[in-house]
Amino acid sequence: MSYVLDYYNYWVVVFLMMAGFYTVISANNLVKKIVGLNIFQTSVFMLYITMGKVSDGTAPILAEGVTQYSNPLPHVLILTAIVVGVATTAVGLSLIVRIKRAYGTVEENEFENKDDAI
Amino acid sequence: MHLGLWVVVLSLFWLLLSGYMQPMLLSFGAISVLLVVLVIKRMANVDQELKQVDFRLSIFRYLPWLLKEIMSSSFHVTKLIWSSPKDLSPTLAKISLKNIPKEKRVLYANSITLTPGTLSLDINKHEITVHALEAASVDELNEGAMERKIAGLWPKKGEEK
Amino acid sequence: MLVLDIVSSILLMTGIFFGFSGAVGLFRFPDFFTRVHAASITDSIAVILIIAGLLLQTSFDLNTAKLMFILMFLMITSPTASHALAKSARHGGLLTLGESKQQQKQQKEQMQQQEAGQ
Amino acid sequence: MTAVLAAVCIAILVIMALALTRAMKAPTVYDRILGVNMFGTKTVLFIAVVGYLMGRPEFLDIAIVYALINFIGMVAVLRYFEYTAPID
Amino acid sequence: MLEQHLAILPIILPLIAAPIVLILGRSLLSWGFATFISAWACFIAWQLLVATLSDGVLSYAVGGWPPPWGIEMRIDAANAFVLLAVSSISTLVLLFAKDSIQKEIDTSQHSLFYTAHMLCLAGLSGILVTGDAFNLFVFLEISSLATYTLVSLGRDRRCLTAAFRYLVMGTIGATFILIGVGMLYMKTGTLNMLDLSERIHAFESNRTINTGLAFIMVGVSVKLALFPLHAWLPAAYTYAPSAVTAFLASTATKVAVYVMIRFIFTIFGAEYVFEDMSMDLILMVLAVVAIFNCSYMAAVQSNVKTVLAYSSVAQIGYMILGVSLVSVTGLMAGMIHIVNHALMKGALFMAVGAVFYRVGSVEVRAFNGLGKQMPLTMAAFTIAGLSIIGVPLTVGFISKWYLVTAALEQNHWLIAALVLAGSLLAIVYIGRILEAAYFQKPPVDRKPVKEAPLSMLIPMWILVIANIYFGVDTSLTTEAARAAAETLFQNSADINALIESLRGTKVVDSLVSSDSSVISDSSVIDETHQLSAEVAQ
Amino acid sequence: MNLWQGLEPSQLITLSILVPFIGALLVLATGKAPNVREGVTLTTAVILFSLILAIYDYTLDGVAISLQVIELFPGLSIAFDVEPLGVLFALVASALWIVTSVYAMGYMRGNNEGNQTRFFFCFALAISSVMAICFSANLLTLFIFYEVLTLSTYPLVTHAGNDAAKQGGRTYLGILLTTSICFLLFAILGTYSLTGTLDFQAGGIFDESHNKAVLGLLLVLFAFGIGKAALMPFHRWLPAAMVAPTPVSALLHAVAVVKAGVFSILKVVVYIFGLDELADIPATDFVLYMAAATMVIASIIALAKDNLKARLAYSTIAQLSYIILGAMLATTAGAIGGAMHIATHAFGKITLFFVAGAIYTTAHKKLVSELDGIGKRMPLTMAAFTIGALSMIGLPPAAGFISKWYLLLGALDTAQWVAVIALILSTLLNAAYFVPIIYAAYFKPEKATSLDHAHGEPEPHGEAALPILIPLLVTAAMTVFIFFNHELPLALAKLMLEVAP
Ligand code: NA
Ligand code: NA
Repeated sequence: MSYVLDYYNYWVVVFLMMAGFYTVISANNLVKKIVGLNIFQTSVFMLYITMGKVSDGTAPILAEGVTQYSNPLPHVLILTAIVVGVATTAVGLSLIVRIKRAYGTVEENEFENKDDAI
Repeated sequence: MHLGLWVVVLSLFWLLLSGYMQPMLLSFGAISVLLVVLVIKRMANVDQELKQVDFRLSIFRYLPWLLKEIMSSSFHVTKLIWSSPKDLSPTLAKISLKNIPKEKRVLYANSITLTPGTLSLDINKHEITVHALEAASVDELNEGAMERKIAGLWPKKGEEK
Repeated sequence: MLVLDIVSSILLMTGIFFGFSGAVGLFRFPDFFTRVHAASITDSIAVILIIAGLLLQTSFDLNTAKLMFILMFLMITSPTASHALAKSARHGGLLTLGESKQQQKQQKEQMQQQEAGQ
Repeated sequence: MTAVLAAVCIAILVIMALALTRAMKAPTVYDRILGVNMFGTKTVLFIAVVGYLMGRPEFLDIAIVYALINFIGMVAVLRYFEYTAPID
Repeated sequence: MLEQHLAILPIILPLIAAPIVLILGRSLLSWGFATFISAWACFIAWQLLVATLSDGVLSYAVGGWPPPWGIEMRIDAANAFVLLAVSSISTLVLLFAKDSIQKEIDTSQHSLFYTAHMLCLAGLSGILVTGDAFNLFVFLEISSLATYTLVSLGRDRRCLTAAFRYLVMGTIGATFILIGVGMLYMKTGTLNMLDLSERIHAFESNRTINTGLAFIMVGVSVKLALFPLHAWLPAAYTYAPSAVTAFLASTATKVAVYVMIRFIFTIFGAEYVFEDMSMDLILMVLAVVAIFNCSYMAAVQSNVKTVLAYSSVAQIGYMILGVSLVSVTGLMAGMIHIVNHALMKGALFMAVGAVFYRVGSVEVRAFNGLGKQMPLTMAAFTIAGLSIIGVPLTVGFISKWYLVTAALEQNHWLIAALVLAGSLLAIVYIGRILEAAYFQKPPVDRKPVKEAPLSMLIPMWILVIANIYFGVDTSLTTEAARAAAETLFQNSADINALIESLRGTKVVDSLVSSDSSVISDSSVIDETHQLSAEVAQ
Repeated sequence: MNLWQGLEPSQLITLSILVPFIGALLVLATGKAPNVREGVTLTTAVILFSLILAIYDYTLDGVAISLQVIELFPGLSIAFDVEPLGVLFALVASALWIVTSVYAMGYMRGNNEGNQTRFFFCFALAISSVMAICFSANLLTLFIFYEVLTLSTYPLVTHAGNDAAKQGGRTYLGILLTTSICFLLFAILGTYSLTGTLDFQAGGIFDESHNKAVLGLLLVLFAFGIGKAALMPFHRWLPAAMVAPTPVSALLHAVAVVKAGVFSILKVVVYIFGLDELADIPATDFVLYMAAATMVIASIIALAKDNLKARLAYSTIAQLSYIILGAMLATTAGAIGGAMHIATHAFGKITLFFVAGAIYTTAHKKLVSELDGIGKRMPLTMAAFTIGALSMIGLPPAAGFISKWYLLLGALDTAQWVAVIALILSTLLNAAYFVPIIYAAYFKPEKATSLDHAHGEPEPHGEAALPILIPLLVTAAMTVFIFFNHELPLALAKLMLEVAP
């Protein structure tokens, strides 16, 4: 039981990761797939943030009177990763817009019927 | 809203978030504000709705009254939640807008929504469709206390001088 | 200081009470439109009270301004969001409680008429 | 004071949990969005209170950013659902 | 001044060029500029290769921040070699694209194509050059995002769904890599590849690092389309414009293979990955299955681009097989095949692009009678096809020779036999197309087609001649590949030796000269590097 | 006799490969003018023959000639080296190219074949790669040009371009590439990984230290991997290639392709394994039995074939196994017999194919059963056929007798009774399927064929046109000539076992 509690942050990450992954795989609607993808990515962001935690360290925002900070590097990295994620989402959504125009639907099973997909 | 006002508001916003007064950071702020204003300028041409929002400092005269309204109606709705919500008889009503100048309608509709118990559903040139938890709330609105408060906030356009 | 803390605590607690009431209202109210009213309690009075409670915790500085900004921002945006949501629901064809009761009544009458006709 | 703030935090978390429950399970899609919106605004409050609880009022910046994102996200979702959402 | 920053120019040049290309807008202008930049990057890659072959490793600290705090660009024989291949192919593809995209991409989107191409090139170069694990992820995503865009530029609407699937798979793969890198960082407190490798070995067997390895391997496998994670590739390659396919098929997946090699040999160390984790067996089995399954799939397709796409997955199997043999020769075979396959597939897809340009279709049926009508294009296709099969005097033979030699060196007789047997399937899928071209009459309802324009034939034939030239004069490719393989293995060996010594003594000299931004060092542990690890823990 | 005194000997090798290659390019260039094109072919063939004669002179004088072109892999080059067996094969191939060229001109024009430029181009290309095979100094070089030969003859096999040709081409390419990639290349790489070299050396490169079982496996891989030697069960490509025009069959059966196969086997046996080492490998007997079985089975199949070219094709399969059998005897006599048989079979078989082509061109007959009485209309042609058949059976005064004699000697030497019986049985079978043809041609009355029924009476024809007739007479004469002057090839064959390549 203590094992479960000690690593609670990982369980959260794993839960989100699986939820996102499941959504990506199972969703029929492309927008939902993108949502799943975002959840999936976000779980990783959380993984990074939680591992930057230093015990007794506070948020790495410079302030007077604070001496113990958490590791700021993961935060910096994840800022970059978030930008990458947003860019991916943007490209994904714009693709969905074009798919909607070309096929008239964003439901995967519907446009699969329209093409002899390979 | 005038672009100059936007510059002031955005600069204040930047300072609010940053809090630093170093020249480099301030110049970054200036650049950002400039960029945003440029975007707004473009948008204002596209989006006419922006012109319908009028903002004056005299709004602060109205806020205490609104706060009081919110307080009282919150108590009322809370009572409803804890007492017997199943017996509610919500009503739909149309509130006339003829006394409210165009640029204050947003404020009016928002105020209606902000006060618990009433909710503006739809708005057009002549009236607001309001959803109310109780018929009494609609009557209250029709009595026009809020209407008068808002209408009297600042002079209508053209009457300014 | 102590007085300020006590007042602040009372404000916070009262805010929480309203917020909690609103959340309960989400479950107890009979239809979507009435539930929007319940939610708007948490968006208005609860927010005002909690922010006010926090304001008492600050000396007059940048944080005060930030809190004021948050309050102002929420005051403007949450009714806008509620309105937009209700409007969407309306356009989506969702009926209010009164309307749906009326509809049910009509259906019942139609059924009775049909039975009578037979 | 810390105890009060901590209690407030927990209470807000409870409210958030209720909102989240609503977001996951509700009779109509609009109820869910309502839950999500409520969750968002309460998160803003939560971040603000946590900042005071932990003695880091700098968190207010995060609260502001969150409020902005929440509102924009809300509007985007509503634009998407305005004419398309089915009533289930 | 440029001399000093040589290491980062291959990234910076296309990155700066991308928005300029977009602004230039008009098709011909943006084409000229993009081609010029690509050729310049190619020239720089050549200089870098020469420099690394003579001076060893080049290290460049971005922004003057010494590693491990700053991002390090690290160039050795291995990445200089692949960098040269990528930038050369990019230049040739751009030359080819000028006419090719006229028929395959809307005119309004031409400058968008060149912009995305530049971004993709910048990303790929970044992946190759960087010495920072997280930075690698960022560059991977820059190139991937550009790739999704490029794939979606096609005129067939199926390119949209292909691009979308590619995006979903690619993002999952990249996120897996991110997770893996995060786990390594969690345990070691560094992201610098060199530092990582040193610290990973301080842990004998650690669950976090094992998991990190697994995530990274899966993530990279998606990106390089290793069987069975290749599902995104055939559709993406089929419906993307031909110039895009030619570029992607000959560079993008190869760079991903390179990433896998980097992670295995430079970061984790061959001993750890293969002996402790038995990754070699998994890779070997997957590679062999890829070769047979995907060659078979290639043989039953009706669209020539799909045929070649499946063939690519099979060929990736050969590369991974080389890696999985855990020897200098095997790794060398893998590295050689990275470059050689780029030459073959580049030429093949260009030929297919030329056929589309003239005939308007790339079904196998569309090739009927082209042997007479487009003799030069089909001759190019034939020679490159023979190269895929592995016929002597082409580069394909050289790759296969080293691969089988490597397998026999390790006494994997069965693997050697399977590699050779796999070539037979290549005969089938290439043969079908050649039969159509040379033995079938052109369809009666088709107007007689002309030979492809020179702007397409020239880059195509440069690649074809390279196929033959490097199949006969193998000194350049094999020397570079051997140097690369030895460097990588040396890294692995150094790591082990250092770890042994570290466990005994703790004193290591610091050799970082922080005043200059260019540090040329061998693999030396800086005690200063460990500072960030302490900060992290 | 040496017309090329001024040249460095090593340049002769370069020239002997480049001359047919340049010839091929010139053929392509002059394709629009058929007469010039054929002139180019003939001139090239004659020049090549003179080059090979010069090399032959040097070889008999004991001058070592070698040439290294480029290092393909560390320590492994594309390199050439003249040794007697290669000279023998080169002599045969270059001499026959001249006659075949003349014959091909007559045949291709006589039958109004299309794509003649491509035909002569590929033909010259094939000869070029054969020269490279002849002089290859190591297995790598041999393999490379072995594959080039396969690919350059593929368009010849599928010359007609119809479905039958396509099907035949598939079988041809399929079997030859499959065996060469799966078995031969594998054996080469295995050899390389065991010994670290692929150079042909006198006495072989294997020694006592190598595992006999592994060597046995390699031997089997080589024997089946060299698919051009048509050891059963990988023989199907040869009958399948019968769809090609007759000059191509001549190229395949006599001049180049199958000879390249058995030549490679001899090279591997003599210079990679070494006869001594070979005798110690148990698997040698297995290959020998396979060869013996191929000899007998192919002869029986030939007996059943009514199509003349098919019968000749199966005859070739049987005759090739003579050479393999000779090599597997692992004795001096056996190896000499095998080497000699390359030359003797070449002249005999090319005569037979030329005859088949001559009959097809003039009388449009393909089947053995249609040949009754044809000896009266085409007496010279059928005389040449008789000589070719005698050579196949192994009777004097035809060249085949000499090589068979040595093979039999070798078999008796090693007391390989299976080989002895197979040789005798095969000889009897050869006689059984050739003699009836000769008998019918001369002594049976001509009967009306289905083709002739349209006219109501036999189609009147005489001998074939001169460009067809002269080559077949020349090759028939050569078959007899070699019988009487067998010292010439014999010297080379004996030298093969003495001189290091
Ligand atoms: Na995201
Ligand atoms: Na309200």
